[in-house]
Amino acid sequence: MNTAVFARWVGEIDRTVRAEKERLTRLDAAIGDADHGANLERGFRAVTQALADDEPATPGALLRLVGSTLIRKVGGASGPLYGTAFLEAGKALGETPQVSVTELTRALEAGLAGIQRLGAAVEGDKTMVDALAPAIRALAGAAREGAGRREALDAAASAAVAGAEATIPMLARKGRASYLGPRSVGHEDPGAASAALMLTALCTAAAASDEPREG
Amino acid sequence: MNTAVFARWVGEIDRTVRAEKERLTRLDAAIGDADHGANLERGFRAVTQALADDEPATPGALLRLVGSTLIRKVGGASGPLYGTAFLEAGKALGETPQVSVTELTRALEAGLAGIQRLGAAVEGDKTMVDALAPAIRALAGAAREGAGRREALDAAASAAVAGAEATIPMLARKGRASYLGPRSVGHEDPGAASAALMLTALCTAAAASDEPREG
Amino acid sequence: MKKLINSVDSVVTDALRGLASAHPGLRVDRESRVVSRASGPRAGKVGLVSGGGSGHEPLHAGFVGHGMLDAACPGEIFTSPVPDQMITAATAVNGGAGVLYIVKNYTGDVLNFELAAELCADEGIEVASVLVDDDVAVRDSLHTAGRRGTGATVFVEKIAGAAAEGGAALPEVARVAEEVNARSRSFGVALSACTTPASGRPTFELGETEIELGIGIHGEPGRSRATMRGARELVTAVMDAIHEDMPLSGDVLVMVNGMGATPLIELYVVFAEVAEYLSGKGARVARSLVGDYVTSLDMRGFSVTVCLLSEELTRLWDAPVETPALRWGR
Amino acid sequence: MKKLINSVDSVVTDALRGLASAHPGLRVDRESRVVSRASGPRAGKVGLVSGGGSGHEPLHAGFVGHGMLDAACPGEIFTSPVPDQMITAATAVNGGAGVLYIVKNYTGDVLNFELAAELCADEGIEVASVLVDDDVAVRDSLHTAGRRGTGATVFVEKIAGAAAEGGAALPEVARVAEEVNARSRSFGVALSACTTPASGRPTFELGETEIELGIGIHGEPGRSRATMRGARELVTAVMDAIHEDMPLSGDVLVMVNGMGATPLIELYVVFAEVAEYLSGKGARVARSLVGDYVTSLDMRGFSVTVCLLSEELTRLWDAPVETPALRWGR
Ligand SMILES: Nc1ncnc2c1ncn2[C@@H]1O[C@H](COP(=O)(O)OP(=O)(O)O)[C@@H](O)[C@H]1O
Ligand SMILES: Nc1ncnc2c1ncn2[C@@H]1O[C@H](COP(=O)(O)OP(=O)(O)O)[C@@H](O)[C@H]1O
Ligand SMILES: [Mg+2]
Ligand SMILES: [Mg+2]
Ligand SMILES: [Mg+2]
Ligand SMILES: [Mg+2]
Repeated sequence: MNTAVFARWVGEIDRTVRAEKERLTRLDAAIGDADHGANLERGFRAVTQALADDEPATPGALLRLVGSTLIRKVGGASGPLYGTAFLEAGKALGETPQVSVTELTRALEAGLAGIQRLGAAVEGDKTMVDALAPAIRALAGAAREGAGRREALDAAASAAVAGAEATIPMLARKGRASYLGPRSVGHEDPGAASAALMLTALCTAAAASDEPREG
Repeated sequence: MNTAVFARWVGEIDRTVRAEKERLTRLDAAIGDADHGANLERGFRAVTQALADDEPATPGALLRLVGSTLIRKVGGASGPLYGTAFLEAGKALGETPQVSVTELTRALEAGLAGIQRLGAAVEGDKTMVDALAPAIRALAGAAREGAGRREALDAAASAAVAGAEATIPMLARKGRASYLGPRSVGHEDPGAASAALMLTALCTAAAASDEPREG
Repeated sequence: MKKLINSVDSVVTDALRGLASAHPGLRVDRESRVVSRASGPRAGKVGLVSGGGSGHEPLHAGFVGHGMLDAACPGEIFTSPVPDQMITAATAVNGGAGVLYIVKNYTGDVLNFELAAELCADEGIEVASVLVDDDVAVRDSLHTAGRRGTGATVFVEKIAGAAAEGGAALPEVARVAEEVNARSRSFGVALSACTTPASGRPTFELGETEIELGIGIHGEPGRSRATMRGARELVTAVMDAIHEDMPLSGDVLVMVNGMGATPLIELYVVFAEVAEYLSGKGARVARSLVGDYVTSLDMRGFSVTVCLLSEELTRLWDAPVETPALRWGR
Repeated sequence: MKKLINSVDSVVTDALRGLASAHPGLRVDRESRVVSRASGPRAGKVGLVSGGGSGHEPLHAGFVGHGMLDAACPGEIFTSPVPDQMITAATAVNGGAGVLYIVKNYTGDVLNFELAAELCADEGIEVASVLVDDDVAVRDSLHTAGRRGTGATVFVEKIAGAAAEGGAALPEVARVAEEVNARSRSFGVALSACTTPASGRPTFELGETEIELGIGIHGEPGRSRATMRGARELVTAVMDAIHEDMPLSGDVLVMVNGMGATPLIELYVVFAEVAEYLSGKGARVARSLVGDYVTSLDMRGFSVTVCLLSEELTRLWDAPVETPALRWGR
């Protein structure tokens, strides 16, 4: 996947985050403070602006710009967490112009590691980690079994969506939702939901890039 | 009418004010500040207490005690106004032990004069005056035509009730309702309503005293 | 109706208990319902007394202290206090230089303070009274109750208080108080009505986009109903009403006052627009207050009060004040 | 949703405009969203910086000034600020004696301040951080986000501010701040939820007789739902939760804090009961605050914060302070 695919990915995240803003905010209102939708919308608006201002040459540079922009513009818990994730992923990619599924997997693993270093959340704590971790495992697994990029990304996205839904019965141990104790049970974690959106966006972007270009 | 009848009257006002508290408050909420019911309830609770503490010997003394108690306990516009009215009426009665309809009329006229001296309201300003003035005229008229006490008081009460209802279309020129300007139209004035209650209470008290005592 | 109270009848006395334990600088007489300075009267100083219905906190008890009021008489909620309170207060604060009653122009307040003033005179206490009537929402006329006293009360109490603290004689303190009132105008807006404990329901109902323009401080409906709009537009309507009545120019003292349930962040948004409006008129915000000073229980909304400053008034405004709700210089 | 705003996106910047025109003592940088003292940094004085989501006014910008904060970083509503703001603030207030970050314990605030502190270190600014986590409604554990920082933030900012103003070095100021936090506990109650401009609807719905016990300051639901009761009973529940966690005795500093839409008269009723509860435990209200200090937009309700005073803390509490929201001694 080249820089254009990653640019498409970010554009797709920007689009879906705006489309799903209400839902993310509603999820956050139930067990948080009702700003997750607004936070991500603000963040990816800034990201889109940043990508327009200087077009990064490589996928790695692009993801690093996404990360630093999110850290600078979002705030809250998700800002530093998603920001660090994109930053670390970008660092992992270095300056390679073309990213294989295996490289992508390693990059996302680095991103997840960054999130866990900062937030100390493990799977089952009812956070974005519960969507990201299974997604990355699925991606790695599919790659190992020699699946094509398309199936690998589909597997990752489905795993992320399933992981997000799996947060519903969980009792939150990290983030604001943890203040609710038992009352956090029965609600989907907003960050897990947005993480699922991002991986779905990656599929969409990659698929779109597969389509034969006109001319 | 002897002191007992006036004591009965005050007791009857206390009862009806408590019974009608909600309505008076609702009327005051519409064009005032929603406290007229509470004000009068507080006032006549104190009056009942005062009458229990020292039993005044004459109708005049009783009304003066009612007046001073209302002034001391009610506050708001209605406190000084009703208080002064009872005070002036009591003064007009002097120390006579028995009060004729004519004497009562003069006393009430003195009371109304006190209200108008203090509040400078004239008929048509949408105040208690619009219930009291026609009531006293009716009382005087009935007396002049030699009507019995019973009919005279009935006439006064009906005139007061009619006078209160007549405030509905009026535009308020005195009291809080005047702040509403045209928006005060279409609502009954709470003070006019409470004044009508008081004159109705007078009828009831007098009627009760007419009934043949057992034994 | 959910309220943090023990019972409808005990709200005022319970609040006075809290006031007493929160503010050692105040003497709170719950029996006669008078709040005065713990330090007592100062010989030769004019005593300042105000009062009115409760539900407008911090007005008036929150303004008792050095440089402002000597005593406040809290009535029942939205009900003016009774003459007994005012007489007790006057007696308690009289330092021999006489007492000034600061009265908001409402029939009830006026009548009760009048009766009190008469009785004080009988008892040989020299009393002067000043009426505050700054609310431009009310069309004034000889035949009506006149304009309501609202936000300007804070300005009058602070500035007259400074004059009295400075040793001015009763006529002079009264003159200053009247001048502040004469140079001040207010206008209020409600986003929602308030609920008195006694009635238990809102004094009026507003739809999702309805507001009341020209409200007073007793939950009464305003001059007219309008549809909600952005802060800037709303402020323009409010300030136009004030400017129309008293052309705005020069150095002004401005208060953007919350009605009791308005978030402070919104009051600052309003203040920003008020400041821009004023500079548009060539006036300058020389002094200001932003917050809840003259409230109406749990009403949502705000009022703006503007006072055209003079050098004298600015100096008196800046003088030290030490009360629960207003404090600087000491 | 009726709010006094121009647009959902401009609330914070519009409010900052208002803050700037209302308080000449503040320098308001709307570009980088930093509010600092107009007087600038003082050489050799430790700089105090705090910040957090907006919607809690007067926290934090209302506490910038002599004897308290040097700068505040307002984030979006209920969203912690970003590292850039915190770095700009630290740079602006650094008088060469280092900077203390006062951080309310929320994942977002903690992470952003951490990132900022790292970057400050890279730039050679000595930064220490203190976490405020006083809310006993949250059951603490190693595996959770820990307790929320709420009312005690005001105590920490005031007392650490006095220490810094007095010339204490960074480690000493941090020590005092940590001690205040260690000696303080809070518990909050909501009668109604708040509505963020972004979401436009209340963060939760309460019935006519329902309340939330143990709420935080971001409109999140509390520890449990309960039925409304009288002020005394309610206060007993609140104070029991605090007393259970930190036995109350000796001289205490108490704050009865309104959540943003609670009438002051009700807060005084609550304070009366809090004072009685404390004396029942043999504790004494030595110092107190009653009013809106750490709010949650238009939430109706209150929180109580108690700090066990020492002679040192009392002296620092009494030291002069001059900020928009807290002022005495000058
Ligand atoms: N310690 C943590 N580790 C990983 N993710 C976290 C952590 N704390 C919070 N999150 C994620 O952040 C999301 C909330 O983000 P957001 O609402 O934007 O920030 P805030 O909670 O500061 O308002 C949560 O739903 C959760 O998925
Ligand atoms: N100037 C006046 N003259 C006569 N009656 C008046 C005057 N002002 C007010 N009132 C009467 O007082 C009533 C209101 O009484 P109340 O609600 O107890 O006092 P307040 O208006 O101070 O709350 C009005 O309905 C009106 O009838
Ligand atoms: Mg959130
Ligand atoms: Mg009334
Ligand atoms: Mg009244
Ligand atoms: Mg947030």
